[in-house]
Amino acid sequence: MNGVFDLAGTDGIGPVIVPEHEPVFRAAWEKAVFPMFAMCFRAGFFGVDEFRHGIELIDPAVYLKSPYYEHWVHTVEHFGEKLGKLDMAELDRRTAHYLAKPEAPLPQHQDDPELLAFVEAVVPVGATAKRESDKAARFKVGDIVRVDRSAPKGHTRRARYIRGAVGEVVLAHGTFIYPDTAGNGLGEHPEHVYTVRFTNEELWGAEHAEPNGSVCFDVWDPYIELAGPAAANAEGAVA
Amino acid sequence: MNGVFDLAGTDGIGPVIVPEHEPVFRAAWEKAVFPMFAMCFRAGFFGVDEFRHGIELIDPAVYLKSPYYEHWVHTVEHFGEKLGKLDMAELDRRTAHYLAKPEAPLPQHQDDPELLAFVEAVVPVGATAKRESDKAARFKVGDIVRVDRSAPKGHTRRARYIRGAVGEVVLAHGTFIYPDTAGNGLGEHPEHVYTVRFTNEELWGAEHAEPNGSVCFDVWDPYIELAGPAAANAEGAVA
Amino acid sequence: MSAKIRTQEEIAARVKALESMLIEQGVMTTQAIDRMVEIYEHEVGPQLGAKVVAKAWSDPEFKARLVEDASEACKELGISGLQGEDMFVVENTDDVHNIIVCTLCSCYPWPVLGLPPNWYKDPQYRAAITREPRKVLSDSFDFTVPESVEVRVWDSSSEMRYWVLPQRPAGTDGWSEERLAELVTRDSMIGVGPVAQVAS
Amino acid sequence: MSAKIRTQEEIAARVKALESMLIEQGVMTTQAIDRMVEIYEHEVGPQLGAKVVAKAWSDPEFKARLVEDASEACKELGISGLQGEDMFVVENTDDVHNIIVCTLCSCYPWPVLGLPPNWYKDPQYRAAITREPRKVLSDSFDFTVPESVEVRVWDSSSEMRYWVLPQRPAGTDGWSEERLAELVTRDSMIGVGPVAQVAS
Repeated sequence: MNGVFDLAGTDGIGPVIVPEHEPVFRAAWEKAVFPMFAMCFRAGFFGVDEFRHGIELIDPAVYLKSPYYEHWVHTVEHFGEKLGKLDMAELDRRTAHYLAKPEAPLPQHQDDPELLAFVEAVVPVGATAKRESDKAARFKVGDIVRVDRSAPKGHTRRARYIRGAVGEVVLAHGTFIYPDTAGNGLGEHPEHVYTVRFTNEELWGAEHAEPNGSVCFDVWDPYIELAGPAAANAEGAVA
Repeated sequence: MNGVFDLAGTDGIGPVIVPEHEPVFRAAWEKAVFPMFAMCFRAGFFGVDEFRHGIELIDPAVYLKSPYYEHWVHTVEHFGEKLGKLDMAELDRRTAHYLAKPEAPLPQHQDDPELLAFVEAVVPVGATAKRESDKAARFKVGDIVRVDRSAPKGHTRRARYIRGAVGEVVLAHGTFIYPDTAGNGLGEHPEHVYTVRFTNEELWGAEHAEPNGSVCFDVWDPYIELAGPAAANAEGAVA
Repeated sequence: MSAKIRTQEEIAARVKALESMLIEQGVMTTQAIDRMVEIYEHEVGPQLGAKVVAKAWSDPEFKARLVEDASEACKELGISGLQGEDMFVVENTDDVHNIIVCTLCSCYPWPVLGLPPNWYKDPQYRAAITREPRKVLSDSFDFTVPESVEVRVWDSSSEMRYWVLPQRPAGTDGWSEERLAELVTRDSMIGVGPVAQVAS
Repeated sequence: MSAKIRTQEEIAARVKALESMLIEQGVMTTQAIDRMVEIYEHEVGPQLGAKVVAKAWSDPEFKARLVEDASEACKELGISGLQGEDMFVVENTDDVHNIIVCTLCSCYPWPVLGLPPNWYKDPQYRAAITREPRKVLSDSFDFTVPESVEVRVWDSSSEMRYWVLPQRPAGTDGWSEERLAELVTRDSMIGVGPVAQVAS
């Protein structure tokens, strides 16, 4: 989908502000939200691509103005509601309760050794998105490719600023879960992933580009087509 | 510039809400803002292209969430401050005053017959952006053209959704003020304007396009280059 | 990015403050403000476009002039002005249904339609009408264009001001221009709705 | 579009409500939450990436393995895990300076850098670093890359997790890995800052 979360090249939103020091978590609520990604993933709320798409669906003004971990709250709610795992009326009721009484306790509960073991196991191992596939790679390092400029409606990683641009394949990574299906609840359908290098001039235009620069962007096989050296030279795409 | 005001094709912002009835102006303050465009134009605050660019510079969350005529307030303030016509501290002070006392009167002042005459004259006549020019048109109706996909930083009317797209010139309108200069304070420099028709398939991709549809978009001469019938056919651009 | 989203009360105070400064500078007067508001509340509105459409339906030579140069033809009826200096009428046919929008701001042909409705200026319409016009018409305007008819959206990106000449409905033979004009809705000249139904 | 921008108090209440429901469902426990927070507050952070960089500076064979397959090489040092399952190290040279970003969300190589700083996740960095990287480095990080050096931005759009192997500074011959590691800043592994200066 096209949306404000797809931020590359957005102008007019002000400078990058870098505080001298800041803690890993800036508020107590951030500490409660951060583990929700891993633990709700374990509980079957979402895969990582769906998790991202839930964030993309946030109202764009809220997306731009809210603290980062609040985005995670939205996607947990989105899938909790969609899958019937969260009663939203009850969530609203409890929100009002804790808003009135911020120090009111959480429910009494038992420790869960299996959940703790999951944390100790998943943090150092993770869960790769790499998948075996016997699909042949359609492209190889050195190929000159153009990114499909079409505009899918659901989740995709085909950012707007690379659509229609011509670049060179510089790395080939093997086959990974395809976000354009997995992020839309349509299965993993692994595809080859490549890194494509675009010159700044190709991405932004010679008049508007910083000199001597490039962007490397990872694409899945269906995102690109061969452009051929002729096409690339004609458009001054590759240095 | 790339920004959220460039809305065509933005997904995920909800349905179009159409009230049964609504007045021309929904609040008293809207009636005070609407005449500011014409009267501040007369007073040398901005041209129409600059006026638009002032709106484009609004914080994007505010842009999306604020009532339409508030956008006009922002651009009047922007140019008032930039040109030294408005003391922003004084504006803040008066804002606090009227916020505390909404019914406090406006300053006493005399009618101005010349201003009233301006209103009576400009409303029925307007101010065309058409300009004589001896520049030759580089394109003619029937030409197949591709829109430059580069991303200017200041004001432009080259919307993101048509960048890189191929379409057919269907109308030629003569020469008009060029927004890419006029909107950035760089003078009128008239250029030929054409209407280019793009199929939905070309704009959004065959998989994502509504059938049997097209978009007509007006471009200035420097926005486009000949793509040629061969290029167009190769990409399935024109029906 | 720290800018605040204001309440109606805050906006009203801001506007009154700005107005007061512009008045002191002689840029505005309340008299001129009131006159300008009066014009667009009571004088300039879609009844003018409807008059043009009705004449085009009734007078083939006028219609030919209107399609050739809309601003010149409208002047014959005393209709002209701000945001309509260079108008262009797009004619609906059995094969093409036209819709207008301005995706980059909110351009609209004031002299024939008045000031635009809020939905026309809202982000939602501007976002969706080029991408999914049939869906927008169906979901928000309860209006369907047959699949066999091309939907053509005119994005008013230049100073050309487009508006739609709807098709004359059947069953109106011999009607006066005044009676025909009553059929012509604002929405039919934007392209998001039909002309009024003729009782049969 | 009617969604509201919440205050910190409102967010905190919402989160506690959500947490309470997830606890009742057995999805979370406060014990597991506390442990996960402890790991990323105190165990996993840029000191781990610094250790890898220092070893790569000291051991050419390790560096070759790191550049070939960063995730496998890091495992030799016991470094691995969530959001670093498939890492790839991009090496700065006299000709190329690398920077990482994730413009679509906020992907970041947790096992070597910990959780990302807020500016990395903010819209401003994600918007500007691909378009004007030199300007961002200069304006916000007080860091200049010579014009003769290509600035190459790695947008982490897939599950590959990129991070930067900075150049070993001059004047560090014979230094131990521990001493070298102290020079390696988080920002130097993101590509927005230098390694620490060596007193000469």
